[in-house]
Amino acid sequence: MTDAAAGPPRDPQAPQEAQYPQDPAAAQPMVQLLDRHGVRRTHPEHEVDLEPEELLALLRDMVLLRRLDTESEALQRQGQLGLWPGSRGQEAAQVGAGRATRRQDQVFPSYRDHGAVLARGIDPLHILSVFRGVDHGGWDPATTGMHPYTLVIAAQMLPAVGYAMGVQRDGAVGTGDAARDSAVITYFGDGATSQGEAAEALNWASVYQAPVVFFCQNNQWAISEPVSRQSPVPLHQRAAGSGMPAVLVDGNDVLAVLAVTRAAMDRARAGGGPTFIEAFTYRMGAHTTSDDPTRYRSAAEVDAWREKDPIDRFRTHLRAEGLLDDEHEAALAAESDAFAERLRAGVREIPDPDPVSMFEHAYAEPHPQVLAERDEFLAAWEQHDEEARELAGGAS
Amino acid sequence: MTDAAAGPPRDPQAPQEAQYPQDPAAAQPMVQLLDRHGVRRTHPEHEVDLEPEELLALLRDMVLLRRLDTESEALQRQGQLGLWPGSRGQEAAQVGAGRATRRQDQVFPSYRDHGAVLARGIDPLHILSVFRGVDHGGWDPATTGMHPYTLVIAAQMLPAVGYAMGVQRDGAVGTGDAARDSAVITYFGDGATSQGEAAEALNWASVYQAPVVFFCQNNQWAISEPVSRQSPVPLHQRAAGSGMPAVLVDGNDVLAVLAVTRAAMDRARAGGGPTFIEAFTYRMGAHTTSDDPTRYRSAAEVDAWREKDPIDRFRTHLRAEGLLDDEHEAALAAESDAFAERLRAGVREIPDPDPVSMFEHAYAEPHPQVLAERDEFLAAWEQHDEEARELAGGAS
Amino acid sequence: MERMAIGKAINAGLRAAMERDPRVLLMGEDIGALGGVFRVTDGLQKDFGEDRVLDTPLAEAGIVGTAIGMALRGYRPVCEIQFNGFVFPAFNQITTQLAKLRARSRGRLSVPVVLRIPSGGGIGSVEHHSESPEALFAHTPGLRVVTPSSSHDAYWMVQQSIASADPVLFLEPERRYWEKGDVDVDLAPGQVAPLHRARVLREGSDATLVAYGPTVRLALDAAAAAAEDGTRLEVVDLRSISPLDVDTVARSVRRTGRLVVVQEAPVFFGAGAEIAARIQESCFYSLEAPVKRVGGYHLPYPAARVEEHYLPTVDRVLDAVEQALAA
Amino acid sequence: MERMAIGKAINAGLRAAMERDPRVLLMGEDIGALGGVFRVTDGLQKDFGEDRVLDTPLAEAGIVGTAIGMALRGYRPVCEIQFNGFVFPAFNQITTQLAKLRARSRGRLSVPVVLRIPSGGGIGSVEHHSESPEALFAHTPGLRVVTPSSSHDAYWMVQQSIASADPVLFLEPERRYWEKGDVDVDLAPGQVAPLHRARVLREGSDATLVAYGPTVRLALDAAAAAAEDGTRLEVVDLRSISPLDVDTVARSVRRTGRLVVVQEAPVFFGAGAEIAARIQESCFYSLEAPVKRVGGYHLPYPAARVEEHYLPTVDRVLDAVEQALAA
Ligand SMILES: Cc1ncc(C[n+]2csc(CCOP(=O)(O)OP(=O)(O)O)c2C)c(N)n1
Ligand SMILES: Cc1ncc(C[n+]2csc(CCOP(=O)(O)OP(=O)(O)O)c2C)c(N)n1
Ligand SMILES: [Mg+2]
Ligand SMILES: [Mg+2]
Repeated sequence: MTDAAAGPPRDPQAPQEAQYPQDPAAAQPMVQLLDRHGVRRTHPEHEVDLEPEELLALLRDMVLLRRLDTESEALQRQGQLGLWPGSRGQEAAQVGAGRATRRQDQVFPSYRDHGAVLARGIDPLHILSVFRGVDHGGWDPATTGMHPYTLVIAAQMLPAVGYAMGVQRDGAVGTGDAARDSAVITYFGDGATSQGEAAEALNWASVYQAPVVFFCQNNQWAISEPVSRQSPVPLHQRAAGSGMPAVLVDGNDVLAVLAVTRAAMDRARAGGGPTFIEAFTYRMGAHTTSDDPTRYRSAAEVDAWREKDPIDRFRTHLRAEGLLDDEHEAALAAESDAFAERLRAGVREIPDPDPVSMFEHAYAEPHPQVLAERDEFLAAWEQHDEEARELAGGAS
Repeated sequence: MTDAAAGPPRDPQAPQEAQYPQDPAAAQPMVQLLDRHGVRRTHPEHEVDLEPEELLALLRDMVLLRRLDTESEALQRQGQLGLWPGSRGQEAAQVGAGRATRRQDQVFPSYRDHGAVLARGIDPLHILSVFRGVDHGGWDPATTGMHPYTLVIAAQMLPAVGYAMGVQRDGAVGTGDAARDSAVITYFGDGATSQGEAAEALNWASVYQAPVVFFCQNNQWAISEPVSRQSPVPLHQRAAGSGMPAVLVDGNDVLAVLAVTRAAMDRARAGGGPTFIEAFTYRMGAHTTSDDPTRYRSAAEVDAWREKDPIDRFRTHLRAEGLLDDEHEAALAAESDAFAERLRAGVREIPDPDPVSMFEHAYAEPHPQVLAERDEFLAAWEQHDEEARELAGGAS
Repeated sequence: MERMAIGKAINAGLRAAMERDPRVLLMGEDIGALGGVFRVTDGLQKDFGEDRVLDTPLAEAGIVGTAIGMALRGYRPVCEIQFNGFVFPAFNQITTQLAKLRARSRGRLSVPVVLRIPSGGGIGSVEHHSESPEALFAHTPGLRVVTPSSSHDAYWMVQQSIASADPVLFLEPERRYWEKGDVDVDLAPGQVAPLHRARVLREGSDATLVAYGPTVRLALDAAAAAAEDGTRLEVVDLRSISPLDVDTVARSVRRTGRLVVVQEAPVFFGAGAEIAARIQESCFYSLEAPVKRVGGYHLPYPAARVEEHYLPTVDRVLDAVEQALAA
Repeated sequence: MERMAIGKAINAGLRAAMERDPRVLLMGEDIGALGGVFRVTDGLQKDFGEDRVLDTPLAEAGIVGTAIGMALRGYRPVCEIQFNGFVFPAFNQITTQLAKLRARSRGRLSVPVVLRIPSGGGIGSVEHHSESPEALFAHTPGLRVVTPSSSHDAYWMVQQSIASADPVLFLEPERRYWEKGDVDVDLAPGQVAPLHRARVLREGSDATLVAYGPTVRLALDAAAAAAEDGTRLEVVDLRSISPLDVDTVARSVRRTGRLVVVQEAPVFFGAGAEIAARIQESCFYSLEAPVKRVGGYHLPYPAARVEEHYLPTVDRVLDAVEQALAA
């Protein structure tokens, strides 16, 4: 054990030194509870104390999340999905933050935050239905506390702040009642921090002291652009522009992410206002299945990050602590296989939407032009359907 | 003389302490070269050394700028102008910054920066023509190095950055040739710092190290909203979000503003990149002639700031230094009267625009729909003109 | 029956909605102590407090974006955009979020946000204060767009907009804020005309004038002038731009055979185009002359000293009527 | 004559413009090493350097706003907006600055910026990738809006857009990027068709189909199908939305007496409305049937698995033609 009072132990090869070369002095030290070799460190401010089952649950979440990624990529190749934005490499960030929310909290994700979705207990087939092109929304936001994915970069952030202002007005912060006090968390990427709306969101949250946590997954890339193209300084410094406290956390360390996010959510629920979290991580796969990362980044870079794989790190830790054994691994592998099987079978069974359903939800109340268009559509569809049937009949 | 090494002399009643109560520790000390009693202080970093004529020219600029304000308000009351956004109280900020530009520099103002316009040698009647409703643009931007006023809050900032990126590409920075090295300065208010575009502009400038100076006049109010509504922290901290150096300067101290802005422009011209300047000042008048500030701020507040009047302060200083005497004051008063007389006479002579001219500049190249509309307009106009003349003829 | 100016009527309508429903709240720049630049929210912060009447930071994307979030939490935010030319920073939130959240979530999310925008010109203002952006919103599926032309409609339509489960763009005819009219404040909900129903304000048999918002008064003036020459014009106030009450317009055109649409926005790609396209289709055999459009030119709104030449006038409306009658 | 896909033709056009004029530069997200998500800028950063092909921060207002500044300094920036649904964060810069700077300065400022936007749907994509925002830009005075439908036009029109002193929205038909066609790269400037001239692609006497961008191919397919039944359809490719070459369309309609406009954007307040309004006016006595419009519905663009039902199809075009012929 190192001396906590002396500050966090610094691994000389810790990624922050390697990754913020532009202005290392400006970067705050990165919170780590597991060093890159999986050795548990303590931290003077950020700690978690988990039961063995809780630790194993984190591993399970990460393993299933990775499996979701692997299966979905395969499903995309088979034409079952139109597109897949992978989360490989970001499992610790997404699972750690996901596990920091409570039932009554509200989550505003981006489009790659599958771990955040799973953490809300949502059936992953809802995610697949979005990327299969069946649906823009997926799960039910009302019952899950999970807003739909937002594809317009940074556009979910201001609504998240507004939602948090609503929470404030409902008196659901600072009551001390753990089942009532609520917070909002919004996920976004490194690229998103360049959008004006992101800056507005940080500022509003700060002005109104809204109970919202800004969870930035700095995965080093916005499609083909490195984070240095977005900002000359570490991203957690964005928060300084509106005086918001910010934390830099090792995004490949699930314990550190959980600790930091929990603390920020607790602070928000208690009425302490917003926090910015930069989770320093890496997108190990392509941006999406449409992307070709070999055009813009080196295999060496990817290899270097593979060394920091968040699942391997955590697994090593659990093994070293004697919490994980072969039997447990086997059970987890079986669970993962069953999970994958469900995905593969389930995705094929997602029914195609009824075309006429597109007319149903544009407006809550009738819009005569839409109604007229629906009638036209139906008439034409029936007619051409009939023609098609006749044609088919004639041919048979 | 105080000891420069000990840092800038601190007046215990200096405005920054009174005005950033939310987080005084976060505010950097405000650069001052004249204390509020007009006593010259030195500053370890920011200095100017001006000839007596240069000092007197600054006074003259400020006096004429204030006169422009007084006359324009009167002209608006008389119906000669549609609207007037006054600059009273901000003379030191605008004149100090205005005098820091060189011929080859480019200025992107907001809509209240009359001092910046005068500093470019532009006839103030051009400003009046905008607020008379004759013209949206006023002066010739090509020959004056002065972009038109921008009324959409913060919208001039990104174009200013782009212009500076053009300057970079022209190789007009860092050559060491004083007649060639160029920079851009953009003016905006405290309210403008809340706009997403403002944040984008700061970030872009920082990413590309563009030669641009962001000159924020924090006049404490955005119409009826105090600066605390825009930001929980001092505005110069906005720059921290993109790692840009920032300076807080007493905006009612013309020497300090000149020193700080000159240094920033020099740095930009030399290739040192962008700077954010917060000029801490006060809008002594209404937002515009349409505004009623008694609805939202106290007379006591205005009175307190009147004590800090930038012109009085500078005048006291010049008197104390023996640079200003009654004779010079009389000459200045006469110049100011003549200036006012020119404004009054000139504004009435600004010709109303030829209505058909509105069709001339929407497009550089012909647009058939616009041409057709112009023809229709002309035909109808001639017809109705004729009718009106006949009517008038019949009646006479 | 109470007599009040249009601006006051909106104020009274907001007050009534806020009294009725504690979830209604107002957001915008300078809407608190100042009461808004047009004083439309005058006195409301004093009476309902800063938690329900929010002076916001100067950021329109922020206003609309956070209003969406509040609506998702169950509130009914009414946002004031200070002037028509300043809605554009919020365009991304309006088009990609506000307009789509219901469809995107298959009806599971409601975003009952009202955006109040002073609209149109004619007040001798500086740039960006005189525009008529309705077509941009009408072309955006998921939004509703309405505009009152009288105090009575202003009072009721703002309340109906707030009550709507869909997002509504509520365009306020800037140069009519001070025009007074009678408001029947005592109507029962069922007695108020439906929000999206057009209204025939004046009957006539020779031609139909369709107008909305600030041009309704102009159309009525033109009809009065034409009457002096014996031409009887029917005047229809659209009241709603999306949806469009085409039936009411078509019924009128079937009787008059002639149609002139009057708007302040540029004619090119404006509301008149949609109306003309629909009427030439639904009234093909009744139309005795092509549908005419009178409106702004395809130019950025000009400086105040020429705006009278840019905006439609009684003369221009009557010229179009004359052409329609001559065809 | 060279054979290339539309995307490649744009790439070649950009290259030609950059070689000709050192002031031409490209800005956008992922346009450098990646060559853009559609590879339209492939290889250009390698050949022209990072100073002329800028990978920008992820901020569309930033892209357009700084492009304006560069244009003011004498450069000719060509911006890529990655997808149609992502142009909205830049809307304020486009409408209040880009479109107006010339008018505002009485012609003293020029902002020759080109915004390239992949437009339209049909590629099975996720949300916000399939929209057709042309009407919003066409209604904004000060902008020009064009869209090529063939490789030849793509190659030349992008160069003409860059050469224009006015800002041009250059909409690229997303689902046609890979369609190949012949490009006559050796034309002298005077031989290239004017940027804003519509073109009759197929002659016919029974009815006119007007289309632009991605629907041109559809109109041609519909005309081919109709020909099998003996119906001769004329097909006009608009090429330019603002300005509109109404004369070419009117000339055709005067001969055929019937008009169907085909677009991907929602019909309500779309380009078809403006065309219908103008044609019913200029061809009132030649029209034998009302102008028909076929296009997207007034709904947020739906999920990929239903988009084929949202987009106009040959069947829907032929239905409209049939109705026009029956009238
Ligand atoms: C407003 C907007 N502009 C452009 C895009 C296209 N786009 C999709 S993802 C992406 C990169 C996002 O990078 P980042 O924010 O770092 O998130 P990550 O993909 O790394 O999770 C871009 C440019 C978009 N979706 N929205
Ligand atoms: C985008 C936009 N929103 C709203 C307005 C209306 N408006 C004009 S001035 C102003 C306040 C500006 O405050 P600040 O930036 O501090 O500048 P100051 O007027 O104090 O010089 C507002 C809200 C505007 N012009 N542009
Ligand atoms: Mg990223
Ligand atoms: Mg201010």
